Amino acid sequence: MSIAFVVLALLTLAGAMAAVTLRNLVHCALALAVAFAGLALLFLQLDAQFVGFTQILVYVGAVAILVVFAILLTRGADDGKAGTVFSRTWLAGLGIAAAVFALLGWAVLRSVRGLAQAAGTPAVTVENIGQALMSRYVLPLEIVALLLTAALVGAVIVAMYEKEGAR
Amino acid sequence: MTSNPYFSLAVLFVIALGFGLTPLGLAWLWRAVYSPSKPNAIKNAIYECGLESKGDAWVQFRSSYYLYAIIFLIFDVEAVFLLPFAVAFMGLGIAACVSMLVFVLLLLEGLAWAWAKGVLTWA
Amino acid sequence: MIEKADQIFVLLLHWLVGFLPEAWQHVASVVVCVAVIVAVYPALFAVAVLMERKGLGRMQNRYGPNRVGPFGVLQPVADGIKSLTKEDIVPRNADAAVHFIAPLVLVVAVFMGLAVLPMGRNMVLVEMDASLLFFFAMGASTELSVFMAGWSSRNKYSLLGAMRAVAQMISYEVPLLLSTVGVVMITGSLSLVDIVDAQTRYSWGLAHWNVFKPWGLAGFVMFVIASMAETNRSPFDLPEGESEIIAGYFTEYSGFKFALFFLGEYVGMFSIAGLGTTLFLGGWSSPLAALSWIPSWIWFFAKVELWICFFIWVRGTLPRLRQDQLMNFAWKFLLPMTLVNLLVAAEWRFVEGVWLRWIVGMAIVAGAYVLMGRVGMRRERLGPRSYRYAE
Amino acid sequence: MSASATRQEGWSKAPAIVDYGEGELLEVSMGPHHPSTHGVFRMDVTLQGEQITKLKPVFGYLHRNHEKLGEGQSYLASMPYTDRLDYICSLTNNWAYALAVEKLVGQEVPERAEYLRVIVGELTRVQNHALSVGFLIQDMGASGTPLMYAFKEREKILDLFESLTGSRMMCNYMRFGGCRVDATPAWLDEVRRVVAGLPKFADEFERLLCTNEILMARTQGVGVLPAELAMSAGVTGPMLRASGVNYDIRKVDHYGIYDRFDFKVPLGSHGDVYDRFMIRLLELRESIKILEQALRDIPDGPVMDPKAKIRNFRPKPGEAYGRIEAPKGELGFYLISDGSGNPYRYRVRPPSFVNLTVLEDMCLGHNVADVVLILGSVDIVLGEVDR
Amino acid sequence: MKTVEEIKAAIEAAVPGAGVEIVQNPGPAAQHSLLLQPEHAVDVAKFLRDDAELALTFLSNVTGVDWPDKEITEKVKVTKMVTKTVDGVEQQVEETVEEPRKRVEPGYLEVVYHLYSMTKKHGPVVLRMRTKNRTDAVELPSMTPVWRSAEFQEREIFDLFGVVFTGHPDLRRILMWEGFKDHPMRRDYVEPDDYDYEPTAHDAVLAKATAHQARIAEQKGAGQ
Amino acid sequence: MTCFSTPLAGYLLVAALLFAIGLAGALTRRNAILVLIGIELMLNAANLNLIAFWRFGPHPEMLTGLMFALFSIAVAAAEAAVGLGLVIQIHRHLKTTDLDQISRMKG
Amino acid sequence: MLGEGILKGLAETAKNFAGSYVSKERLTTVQYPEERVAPIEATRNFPFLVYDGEDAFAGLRCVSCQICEKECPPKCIYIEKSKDKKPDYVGKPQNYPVRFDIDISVCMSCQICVEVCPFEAIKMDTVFELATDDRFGGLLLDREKLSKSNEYYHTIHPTEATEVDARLAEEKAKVEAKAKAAAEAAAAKAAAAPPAPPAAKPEAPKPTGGAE
Amino acid sequence: MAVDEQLKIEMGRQGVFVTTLEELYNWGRRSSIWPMNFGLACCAIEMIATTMARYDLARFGAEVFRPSPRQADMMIISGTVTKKMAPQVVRLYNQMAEPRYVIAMGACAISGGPFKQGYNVLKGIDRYIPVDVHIPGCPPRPEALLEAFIALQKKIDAQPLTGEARPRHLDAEAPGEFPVPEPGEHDLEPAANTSVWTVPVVIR
Repeated sequence: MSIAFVVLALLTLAGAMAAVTLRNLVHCALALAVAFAGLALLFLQLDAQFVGFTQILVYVGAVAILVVFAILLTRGADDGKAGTVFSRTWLAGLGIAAAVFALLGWAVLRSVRGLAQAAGTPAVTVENIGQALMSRYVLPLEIVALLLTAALVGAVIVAMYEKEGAR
Repeated sequence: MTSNPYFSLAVLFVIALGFGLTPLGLAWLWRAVYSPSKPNAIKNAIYECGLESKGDAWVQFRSSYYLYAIIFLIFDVEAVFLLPFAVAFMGLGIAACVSMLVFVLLLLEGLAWAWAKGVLTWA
Repeated sequence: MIEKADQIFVLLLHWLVGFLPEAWQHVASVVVCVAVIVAVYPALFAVAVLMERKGLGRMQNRYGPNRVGPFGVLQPVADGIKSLTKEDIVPRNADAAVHFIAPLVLVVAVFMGLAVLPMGRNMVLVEMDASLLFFFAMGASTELSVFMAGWSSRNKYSLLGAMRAVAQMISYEVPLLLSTVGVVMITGSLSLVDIVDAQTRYSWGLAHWNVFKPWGLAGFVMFVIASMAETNRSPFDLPEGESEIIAGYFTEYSGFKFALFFLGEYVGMFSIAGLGTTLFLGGWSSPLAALSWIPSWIWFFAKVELWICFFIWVRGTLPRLRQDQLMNFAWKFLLPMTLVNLLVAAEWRFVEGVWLRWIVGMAIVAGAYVLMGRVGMRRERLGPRSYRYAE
Repeated sequence: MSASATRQEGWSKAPAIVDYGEGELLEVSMGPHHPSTHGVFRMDVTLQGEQITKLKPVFGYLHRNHEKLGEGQSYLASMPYTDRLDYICSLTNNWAYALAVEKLVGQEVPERAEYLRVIVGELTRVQNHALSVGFLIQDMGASGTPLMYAFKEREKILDLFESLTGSRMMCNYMRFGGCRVDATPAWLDEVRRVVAGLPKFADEFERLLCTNEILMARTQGVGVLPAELAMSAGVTGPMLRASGVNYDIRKVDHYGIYDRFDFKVPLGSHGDVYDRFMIRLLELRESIKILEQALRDIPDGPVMDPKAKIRNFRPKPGEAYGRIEAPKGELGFYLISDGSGNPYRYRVRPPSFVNLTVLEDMCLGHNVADVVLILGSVDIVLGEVDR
Repeated sequence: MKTVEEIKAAIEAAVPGAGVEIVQNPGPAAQHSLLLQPEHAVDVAKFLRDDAELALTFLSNVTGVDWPDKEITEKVKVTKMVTKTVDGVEQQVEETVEEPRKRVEPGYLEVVYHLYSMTKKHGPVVLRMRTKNRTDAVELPSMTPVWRSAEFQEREIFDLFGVVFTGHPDLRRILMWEGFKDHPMRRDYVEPDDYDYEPTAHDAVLAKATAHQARIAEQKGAGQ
Repeated sequence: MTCFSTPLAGYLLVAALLFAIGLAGALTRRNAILVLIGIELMLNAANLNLIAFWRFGPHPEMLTGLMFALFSIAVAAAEAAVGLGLVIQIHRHLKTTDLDQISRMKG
Repeated sequence: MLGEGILKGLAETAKNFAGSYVSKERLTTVQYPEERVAPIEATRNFPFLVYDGEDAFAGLRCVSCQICEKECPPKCIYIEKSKDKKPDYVGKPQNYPVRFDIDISVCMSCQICVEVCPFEAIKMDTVFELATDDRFGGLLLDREKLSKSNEYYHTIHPTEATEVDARLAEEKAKVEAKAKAAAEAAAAKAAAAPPAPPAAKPEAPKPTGGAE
Repeated sequence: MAVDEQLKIEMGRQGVFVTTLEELYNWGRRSSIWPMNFGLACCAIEMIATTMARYDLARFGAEVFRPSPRQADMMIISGTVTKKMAPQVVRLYNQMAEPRYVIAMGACAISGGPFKQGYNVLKGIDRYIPVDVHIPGCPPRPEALLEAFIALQKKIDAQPLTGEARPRHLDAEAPGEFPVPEPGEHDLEPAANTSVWTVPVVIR
């Protein structure tokens, strides 16, 4: 295992860990951004340059901002000032998570031995992606457009404060 | 210079971080040696036009910020799909372009809807 | 000889690295390149700050700083020393860790953005397939730093400023990105090196810069506007609009942390000006074939400085917009216009005939501009007024 | 009684409290140290997002006890203090005070002195309007350029004041029954030269800003002051005229010799910030007209009533209220004399103080950025507001 | 423009029992004023504002005046029954003699309003109101509901003179800080003592400064 | 990296761990936003898997995993927008983002 | 057209920017410590005491009548009257100020002291470079610091000083004429009457010296 | 002074290293004094006039008026400090980062000036905070402010980095902030900060 991988994996995991455990919600969001960035770097390490940068652009640049705004909108920064930040069923949750991890880890270690080594660096350019997008994946693309529009409309409707009298 | 781009970026990251940290360290050193920091209750109080700050700044904000963030997010994602298309554009046929047009128009419809709905009216 | 002058830095680097053992050469060259970038841009920052202060002064019928050192050139140095030795105040209730990290995030992000800019022929630190996307990804992370700064200060003005800044930056990022898509469409690459190469062609002695095409011109104008907003320059400097919210998100920053914000903003300005230069103004290429003997890096930095000068000029003239107008401008004018611009780029490819595609392209752009401008002004019922007199 | 309860009585046309949406209220105090409150003014603002839901002006940070000091000293000694009321236009303050005292004792002013008063008064108006417009644009975020141009022009006028009265700002020029010193012909020539250059300045200013889209977008429809509210609230000066009420004390009272000059009163029709901005520029041009006429007609003669007393000035018991159209509005002095050398009651009716009454009404529902503009368009000077 | 007498007549016709008095102004300005009874003041004000002919829509100036208690020594003509011998007969005769007499004329706080008309362009009409005394009965009706421009000016008078305006929507201190106790524009106000450095003091200032220094010296002496 | 030494298992393990962390966060935290953060982490873990499988798969030039990850990012973004919008709406009505309290109020 | 006004404004600033390199009108800065604005004659800042001749004490015009002290609005003048007398410029014995302090940290430069002074003794100075970090020592000007010669007065306010000099000379001439007349009358009287008292008379005009 | 600077730079160019740390420090902070955007009364207009084209404070590198006290170096008390305002002024001063300088501009700021007998007027801001340079005048001319600014620069130049005579902000023992007076029922409490206000008794 390369050092870079270890470092990045640790960064990602630490960010993720912080994101779900910290007390202050804004700190959580910032830690989340760190985790996203770490993931993006992992993508880069996997030669998925475009996806990696997209990850940064969308997650660090947009989703993190969205989360932060949501936190400020719900005044969540004071969350858990008194008492625990964890729910009543935290033990059960932790147990489930541990079980899932055990299962996944077992599966991983069992199954992927054969694919341990990657093929040579694939020559994936943005142009390839574009061409693929506009040929094989054109239907998913349109569906994504629909989905995004629907998400926009839905999220706006859900989040919008209906002013009295206004339409 | 046919080096690994990520290595260069990593070096840049480290040096840029160092660029930020060095003067801060120097400033810290200066304070430690010559000009002692004297934090005090009033000095470190929150500035508010010379008065004592009342209430917390961390208050709940209004949702218009969030609405803009949603639209931004959607269009950010759109741009991500637009870029590969743009790169491949010169080699694509008219059909692909039309499908991209549909993609863009779908999103524009969302924008137009939001516009009509008054989401794009700030405050 | 001309070749040598053009490639002087590359040759210098090779010469310098040549002293080292083979195994180290690669690492050393990267380090040296990075070090040069990290050194040059702050120096440029000093120059730009001085230029700004003196230029504003001249616009306002006065000299500007001219007493610290000959012609005031040492003014930025003095400011730097002062900032370095200034007390560093962390507000009592502030989130100290985030307060500390925020300026660093900004500085690192803007420097990272510089990596992909070709600053001369063969002078680019990182050449990637998706370097444009990388640039925007880095630009997106500055938003987070601004938010961190404003939020961690726990000051009402800071938070207001940060919210304004983030809202503004996200709003203008979309037009900024989309205004470049036209270039990408025609060039067919996200690599900035390729984009510059595509522009270093000359016909009748004039360069094929993108700005000389209808889609390029429209994209250029919109890019300039969006870049002003993205870097919080006047008239879009609401986040630090001092007549309203003191100093915006860095109200509570003092000493060198404040200086870092300042520097980050300016380096961000350079990087975005460099990007604009690369995309629309032919990067390091000369406008006329006859002027190609001037080293490429001089062209690049000259264009960037010119860009900065324009920013200063605008700052010296215009009052500031209001938040809602700013948002309206981004979403209701700039964003549709950038999308129209994509149409123009598509038209450029599909319409045959040199003159026809010019005319059609310009017509689309101008038509959309006039239409949207008119509609916008009328909606807001804006316009000059006439006044009556009593007696 | 709550403020809203009184509003229902009908004198206030404050915008109905609209639903500003959700979001917690943020109480911010703007000022006393704030870059654009024009001094040590403070507004306790309640924000929702960035929208104003409540605004309470807080004064008194520059309360210098002007009236109390005035009651403790002779009539003459108050004259230099009036310079410091509205410290941008000291000469009109002098004039108002001199006018009130002249009313109190029934004193006449020689003709040349009246002309000189008009000249310096209108010069004061020019520089005040230039400055107030400059500050307004400064508040709007222009990095100093319009203000610099305004100050460039102001410096020329201040040089005139200095060579006439000896001081740039605190002129202390007028006396009861005339003016302190006479103007030399050279000075009048200099004034003519400066006045001839003023239209150029106004043109430059208009080119720089008046058709600027950003300025129009920022100011049109912002801070609307309806005429009825303006009248009820005693708003005076350019602000009142921007709301469309034709009331200029120069035309109403004909104090001094204003009936001799041919000038017009520009009126706005919307009553928003843009109107106030433009009315000031137009009034500036009208002032130039008055100046030209005054400089043409100024007669020779004494500048002081020979019967006027400087020392041991003791008016007979009585009272008088004298007012003028100061650049910011109606500036009045109310004096009660008990026959001694000091006024028994010395009251200043400052225009900016009264004009501020409607600040909250104009600001409600607007943005923080607009508040700054609206305040700028009221054109206050704290020395006058707090006295 | 009507004269004061005419206005008085008009008011009395419109507001029965208003009890308006004319206060003459002996000075050359001859701005005579109308003294209103506080009970009817608001009605009178509304009349003045709404009357088509007067249309005093513009309240320009509101002033407070403090008239402290005066100790007056005056010669009073007193009619007494004096026993006199007239024509040799002792008689009770009424006779007027002048006697010096001291009396304290109670002071009052006065509020003066200067009204103009913006539409008719005339004025000023001066109104006055007086409180009963300067200590406890200092209430006067507020004119703010009639003319908005009184809002801040009445607050100022409340702050500096201590007149309490009933019916004012927001009667708080305006110039001095909250928590300040005095009314500084009253003539018997005692200034705070901060006369530390008065190198050019004379008259009243000198007296205060000397007193201050003496007090400081005393405190120092006590401290040692 | 030309010299690729990290085995696929490493990535998959990291992804699994990330998924578990996300799941744990989603299940244990009281705040609704944090639950969404957890879900977001889980989605990202899946993305990492997709990319890793693409990279280590037999036909990287087919771009399947890559495209899938790209679309997954888009979907996740949409999910985040709607989810957070819901949280805001809930907060608007119930004045809390505490899931325990919300469930208590509901039933 | 949208953007027109903005372009107009930009043109205006560009004109000023370019103009600042060619036209003095567009570069109005006076670089203070080296360059100075041409002094304006009427300028006033703080009062000073005028003395005639060389000796600051002997020629001091102030007779400590204390009118300025009383009239000074902020009461920043402090005068102590002398017990003895010294002759003034016409030779009349007058009091002089033992102490004449002006607290320029209070002075409001209103010129009322100059206006009310019947002796042309106090005038306004134009010096403004008085910044000091010595709050108590630097800002209380005493008689020595305040006394400035008539020549100095002439350099700062030439027109006014000439007028004042003329007026003073006139007055002096009047006084001297009166004295002369009185002396002549006395001489005539003396000539008529037995010549007893002439010893005292010529002393009076002496100190001002031969200005005849 | 400018000539000296140029000479020094000239010498530096010729390889003569003359700038010691102390000089560098003093040169840096005196060449880059950013005033706080803080106007009180009449003098504020003259202060603004000083920054305008005719006088151009920017030549000294001091046109960067920072609205936030955190980033400002100098506070120009330009005008009357009333008792209502004094707590705010002191608080703002406290919130500035060291090193910080105060210029008391005009009579009112120094002593209360013509208004000093007023009940609400503070008789000089130096009752609460230490003032570096006083400019008499009512209001002082813009040139006077420039002159005071140069005087302040000279004062900074003379400050040693170490030793007894070092300025307050380099002294760990010296107070870092000054108590903010409270508005009381009749007056500010306390009426003066005796640690900075040592007044000679001048009463006659």
